[in-house]
Amino acid sequence: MKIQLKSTAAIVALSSLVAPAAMAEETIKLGLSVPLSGAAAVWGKGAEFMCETAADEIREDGGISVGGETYNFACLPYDNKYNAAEGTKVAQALLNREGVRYIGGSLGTAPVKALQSLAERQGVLVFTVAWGASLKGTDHPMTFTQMNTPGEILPVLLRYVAERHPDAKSVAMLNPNDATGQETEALASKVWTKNNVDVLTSDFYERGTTEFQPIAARLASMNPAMIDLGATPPADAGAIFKELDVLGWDGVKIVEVGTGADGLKATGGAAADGVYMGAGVTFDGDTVTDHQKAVNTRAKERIGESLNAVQIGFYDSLYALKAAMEKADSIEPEAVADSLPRVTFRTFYGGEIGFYGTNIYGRDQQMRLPIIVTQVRDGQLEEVARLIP
Amino acid sequence: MRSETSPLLKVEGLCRNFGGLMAVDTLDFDVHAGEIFGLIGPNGAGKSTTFNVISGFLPPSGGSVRFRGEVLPGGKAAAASRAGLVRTFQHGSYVRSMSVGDNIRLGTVSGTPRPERAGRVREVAALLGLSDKLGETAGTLPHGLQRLVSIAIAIAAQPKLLCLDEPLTGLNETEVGTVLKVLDGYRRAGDRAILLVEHNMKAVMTVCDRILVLHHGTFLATGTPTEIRGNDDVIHAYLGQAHAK
Amino acid sequence: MDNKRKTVLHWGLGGGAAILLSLVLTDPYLRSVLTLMAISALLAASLRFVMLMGELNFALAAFAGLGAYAAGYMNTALSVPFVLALPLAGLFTAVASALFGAITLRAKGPYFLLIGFTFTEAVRVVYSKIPALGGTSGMIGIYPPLSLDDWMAGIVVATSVILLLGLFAAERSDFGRILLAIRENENVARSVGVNTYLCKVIAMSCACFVAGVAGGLHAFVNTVISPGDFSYLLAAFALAYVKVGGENYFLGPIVGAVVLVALSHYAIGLGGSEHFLYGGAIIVAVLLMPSGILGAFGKVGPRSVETKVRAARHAV
Amino acid sequence: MQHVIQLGATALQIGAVYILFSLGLTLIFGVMRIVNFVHGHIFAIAALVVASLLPRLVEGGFAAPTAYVLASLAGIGAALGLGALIYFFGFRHFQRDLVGSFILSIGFVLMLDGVLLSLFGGSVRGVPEIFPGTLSVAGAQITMQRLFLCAVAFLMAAILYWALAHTKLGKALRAVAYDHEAAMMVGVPYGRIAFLGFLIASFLAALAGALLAPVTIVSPVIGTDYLIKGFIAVIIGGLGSVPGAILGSFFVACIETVGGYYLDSSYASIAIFTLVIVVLLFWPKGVLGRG
Repeated sequence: MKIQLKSTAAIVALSSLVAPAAMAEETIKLGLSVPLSGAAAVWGKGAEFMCETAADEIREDGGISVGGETYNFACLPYDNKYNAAEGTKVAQALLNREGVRYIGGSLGTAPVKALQSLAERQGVLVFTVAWGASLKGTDHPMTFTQMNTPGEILPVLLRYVAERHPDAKSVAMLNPNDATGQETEALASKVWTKNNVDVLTSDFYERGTTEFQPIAARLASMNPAMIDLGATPPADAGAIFKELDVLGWDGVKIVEVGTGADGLKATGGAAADGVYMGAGVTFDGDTVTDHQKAVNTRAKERIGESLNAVQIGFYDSLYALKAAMEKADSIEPEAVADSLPRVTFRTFYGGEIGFYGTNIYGRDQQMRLPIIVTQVRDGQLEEVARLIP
Repeated sequence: MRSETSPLLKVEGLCRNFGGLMAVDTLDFDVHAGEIFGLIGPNGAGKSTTFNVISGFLPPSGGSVRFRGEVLPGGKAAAASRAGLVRTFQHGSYVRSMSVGDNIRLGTVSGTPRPERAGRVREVAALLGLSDKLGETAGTLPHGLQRLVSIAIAIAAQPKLLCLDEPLTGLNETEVGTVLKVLDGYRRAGDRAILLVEHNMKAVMTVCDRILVLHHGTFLATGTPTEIRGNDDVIHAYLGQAHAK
Repeated sequence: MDNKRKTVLHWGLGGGAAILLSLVLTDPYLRSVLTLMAISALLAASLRFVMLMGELNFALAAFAGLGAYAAGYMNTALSVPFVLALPLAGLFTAVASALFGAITLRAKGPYFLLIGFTFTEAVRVVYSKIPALGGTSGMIGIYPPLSLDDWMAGIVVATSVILLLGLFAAERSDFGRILLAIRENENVARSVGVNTYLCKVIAMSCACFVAGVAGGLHAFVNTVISPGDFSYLLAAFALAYVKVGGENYFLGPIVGAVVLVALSHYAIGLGGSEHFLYGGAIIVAVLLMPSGILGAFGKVGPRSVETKVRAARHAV
Repeated sequence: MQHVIQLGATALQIGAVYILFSLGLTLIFGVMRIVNFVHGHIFAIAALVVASLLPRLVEGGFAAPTAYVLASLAGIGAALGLGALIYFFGFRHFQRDLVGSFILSIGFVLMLDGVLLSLFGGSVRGVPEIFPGTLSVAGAQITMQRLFLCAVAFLMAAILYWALAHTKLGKALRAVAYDHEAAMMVGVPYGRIAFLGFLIASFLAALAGALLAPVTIVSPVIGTDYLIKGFIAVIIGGLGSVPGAILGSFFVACIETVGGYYLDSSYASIAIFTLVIVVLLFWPKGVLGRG
């Protein structure tokens, strides 16, 4: 016990030493709570990259001017390992050790819940891409969502698909057995029914699964006109479509919250053709700006794949914060949170947007991002419809 | 005199086979209070199997083991021990990493009330001459003392029938003398007995009251050491080999 | 007697100082680190308790999870107050682990270890399938009473000290001697009338009571729990605490927990490199300090011989 | 009927990989009495090397099958190198020490998690098709690639089975697994045999990785899924038993396939775990485990 005490004292002293030295006064630290290890590490790494990209751009543009002073952002990415316990550790480290007062972005429903409960007590402003509906609403006045969630995407996407394929009247659904999967499934089955499509089955599978043959066999045996893989990550979805292809199933393919074509093509090959996605971002075609292309090229070098909507959220949040801080002329989180719903800012997707969501969530906490319906055609992701809500 | 009291241990028609091999075949014998009963036989005669079945470490294939009038449930070592039948093992039955005192205390945990355990440990240690070794780690003691610790654990459990599996192996003559003296003293308490499996013929012949000879899992002969020494079958099967050496 | 008094003195000083530290620390971050150290030490001590009888309880993560979910469910759905929910969570876990042990302790060594590993992963899937437990996104709002908020670090540390004291007493008792005998020579224990199977189940159950309470504390401290919190890594880390601290010493898991938790808090700022650093620490500790930090610093005591004996046995 | 054939074919294909994987686990346990959690990472590194080299080789002008063989050789080589490193700097000192070797393997697992992630990145890699085409058996569809995978897996299992019974090394491995002290007494060089056993086991895992790379999702965390399934297979079959590993692998593959087809796949994984407990109730040492 004596030893414990000594070590504790030593560690306590040590941890205060090793904490990065206080930065220059004009820096605003943005904490990021993202997975940097494990299966979702690539999302976290991309998020870190996008946060840094936006911070660099803002610095080069002359920073944020509040009260005559110029401030700049610095990104502090911490690994939340996609679970609540690590999320708590990250929250403690960011809020209580680093003294962070803004969360530039956070990923993963469970760790974000852990972060949110601590952040709200301390009046810290939180941006998140997490989809849990319970994270939003009037109970959480300091939380803002930096990405489209199923609530925004599904009604648009599914109506579009139903209209394009009027003969397809049945769907089989599959989702990963996690928070996003469960949220997506609950909403999607409602929306399909509303569009007069019959839901034949709605299954879940464990994340980390690598053998999709049995799953594909089950889906194909229902003989559905459409297969909706909901929140299934692109790589898993590709593998499933490939197995379905082998089994001879041919119908309308949807990955509702599919975020990118790279993973889909990597595992699905030609079987990925025709897949509709609701959160995909394309970097080919005429509408893509040079800026988008350049950032995406650098991202590919850094993280190995094309940017997706999750990661782009970590770019947009910085411009939103900049706008709100300048409008409020303050760097106090409460004041910034107050002015956020009333500002517009330049999004990575192009154009000036603001916040909305009072109808659904009771307050304007959702970025008014365009909902882009994309489809894989001849191995390329193409934008087939864009709707700005 | 012996036939007047009922036997402490009565083994009737005991059988144990391993697959097709009959290790012990319809064995009968009894052990009475106050005696040291030797169980001998050449290697592979079935001594260990008999020992294991009696002490509940192996269930019997047939027959029964009656102890103090009650039939012991087969294959329940702890139950046999609590009934008063405690055994040791051939290859050191003590815990290497524990002190001698803690080792002996192990023997007291299931039968002695907690307040009396410490006293019992000291008593047994004194009996076996281990009093000044109580604090030492058993694994670091010389071999002879380790054997004594094994016996001490068993004695601490206050058995009515103490079953010793080759307790003298590897001991020098002085140590053998100590152990034999302890065994002799233990038997003298009257209501207790010792069942001894041992290779050291000289010791067996000195200390045992009666001896049973096993050969290929079956009964060969029984009697006092003098009777056994003069038994032609035994000399032929067993002692003959020993004498030839 | 002198030894006993010294032990009592050590516990009084050490435990008292730890509790005092938890009360005087005002920095919320350091307090959170201290509570995590205390909970981790509990888990590691629980793991080591089962190791006394020679088994690796890799189901530890599952039982910590059961404790956390039991405490969380009682608190959020049944409004059981904090002071009651905590011991009840421990009891629930103890009963569940006794059932689990009754089945699995018929197997030994690697079987017991691996079955614990798979059980952990299975239980996680089960949580995610129960909406009442919050599914995969986890259970939120597990708050201790507001009046206790400032005292939580003290409560966690005090509870840990009490439970550790309980484990210490059990280890030094005849029951502890039986467990050690079971590990090294189960036949000896059986030969003196000990029902070793029952003892194993009881030991497992006691250890898991501690793990269950630790899980409950985890739930109340974090206020949010998710199935991902209780993956096999939790048991792996607990094992690391035990091994790095020194498995032959009662203080081993505590020292290991303090050192490694501090290290992991430092490493958390390194992003994805945390695993690298953590794994490296374990490898170095295991290869260069086989009897842990305490062993390396040459702590002398009756147990130091054990290491030598064990090493000798493995060399054969 | 078509369902039954399709399910049977699927179970056979999945089982084939589990066999390769769990044979290695059971071999290492048999010879060294250690539980090797690094096995999954040895598997993963082979798959990762194949997945990252293959596209480059194909782009470099090699024909797909040639490129695949080259990439596989590199992958297996890398995995064997890793295996040898881990053996020499780690497990060599922890033979027959279940707890010590286990914690060491956890240390390696954590470290390799970090290493693989930083070497290969977290993103998923696509592997071009090597053997195009599908085979239709009574209405059931099997891709040529899977068929190839299956054939190699069974061939390797058969070779191992034969080699254990008939070659000098195989006999030595079995002798060591059965009673290492007795084996050493009759002159079996334990240290060398243990190392060879470890390498053979690593080779099997690496081969499984190389075979799976073209048909599955290759990411740095791919090993864990197989590790869990592999452990379940060897618990069911009995640690250290080669026929046990084969039996257990099929058992897991069948439940996964049938359960995934009739239930939903996350319930199938709960079913697998439940069945392990049931098996353990009746056979505490696995169905074919020894005492």
